[in-house]
Amino acid sequence: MGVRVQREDFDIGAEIAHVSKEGKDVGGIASFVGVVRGGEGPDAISAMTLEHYPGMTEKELGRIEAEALARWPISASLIVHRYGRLVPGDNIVLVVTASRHRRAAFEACEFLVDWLKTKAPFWKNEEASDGERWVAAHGDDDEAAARWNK
Amino acid sequence: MGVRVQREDFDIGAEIAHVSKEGKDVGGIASFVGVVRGGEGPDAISAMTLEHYPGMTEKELGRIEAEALARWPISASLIVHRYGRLVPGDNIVLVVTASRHRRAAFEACEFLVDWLKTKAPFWKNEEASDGERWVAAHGDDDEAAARWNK
Amino acid sequence: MNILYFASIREKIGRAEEDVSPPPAVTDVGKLIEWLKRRGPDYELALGDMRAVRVAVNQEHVRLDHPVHAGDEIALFPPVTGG
Amino acid sequence: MNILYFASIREKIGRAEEDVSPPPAVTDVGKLIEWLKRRGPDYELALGDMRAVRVAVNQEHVRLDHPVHAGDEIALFPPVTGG
Repeated sequence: MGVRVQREDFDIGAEIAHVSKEGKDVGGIASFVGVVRGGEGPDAISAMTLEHYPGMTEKELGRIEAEALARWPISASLIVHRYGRLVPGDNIVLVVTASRHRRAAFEACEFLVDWLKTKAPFWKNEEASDGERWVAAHGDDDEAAARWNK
Repeated sequence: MGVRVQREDFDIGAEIAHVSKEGKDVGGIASFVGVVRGGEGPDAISAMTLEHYPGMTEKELGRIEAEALARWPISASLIVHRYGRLVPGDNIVLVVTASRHRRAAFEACEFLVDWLKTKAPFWKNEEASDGERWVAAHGDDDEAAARWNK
Repeated sequence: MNILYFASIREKIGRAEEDVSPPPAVTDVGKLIEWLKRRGPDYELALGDMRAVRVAVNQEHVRLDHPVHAGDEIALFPPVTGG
Repeated sequence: MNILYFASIREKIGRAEEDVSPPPAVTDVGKLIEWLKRRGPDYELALGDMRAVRVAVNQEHVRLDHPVHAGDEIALFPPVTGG
């Protein structure tokens, strides 16, 4: 179990191995890495900066993780979220869930990722050829997170 | 895109990084690692040996991967499956799917893992305190794979 | 009380943090924001559209009727956009 | 034709692979298995319960009525148990 918010990149293999060893009776480890999309054309961004609220972010991520552990039989989990300036291809977030059963690992992982994308206290500033702008909260992601309330 | 069947362990972090770089316009990478469960009590196994049909296994895994790529917008993927004798805690299988959208990455990854657990031509021989035995095909996993035919 | 500003609100107000001592009539979050908006056009610009302002008191999300006290850590920020 | 045995079937027959030359009357998978079963009690034991035997011809899963020819690679194995 663990939550980290950091400027530095993370070592995906080392983090997954650690979660796998930490859990008891683990049969499968699901994980997700979110990366900065580059893309082409006028919408392409050259960089993004994630701002956060130190202290509150960790609390909220800890709550999300506790909720996942209450809903699925997860034996170990980890959330690592970066902040600061990131360029296309950079890792943003890592979520790892280990369980006896693969279904629980997948569902808890997807639940956490959906939640992080909508509820985690981060603000995104994107840099593109026409300048920089703060990204507005949008509806698609809220819909994805709402799935879990049904 | 790729399929490997090998005796050696795999480097999860390196494989995920490779898939992430290979894909175009990747926003998220889902992955799953299946490991040998240890457990305790009379059902606990001390080791398992996976036998396979060299040549046919690779073909079937390639077909599974092609099916996933046809069903979801996946920009890069990888399946690595081990064979031979494995002990509790050892990695068995790695599935990695990269996509522009996290939902596609998760669904394709889970689809592949369900399929691998039921349809891939592997036979499992388990060693326990009372000797060794060939595992019989069972119904739970077939049910999980059947979800995708609905 | 200590006020923290984040993201576009921080940029518009021109600072990340400040210590303020509002009068005793400022008893809840809504009244605090009204009081802040009277401090100048930057505040008015940053906090004018309340649909785009979220508030945390002592690192918990709260509504406008949540009480505020001396010593509280109060954060004002736009809706989060996730990671 | 080359016959491959896997897992419990391999163990019961006592070999992983063999080259066989069945008579011309052996035209499909079902007839090949019947012919193999007459080769000895190990074969009878391994292939007696056809519900537990799966067949691939040239690395494709097939049914019992699939034709077999000289030069084919024929694999007999129990239902797969996955990874």
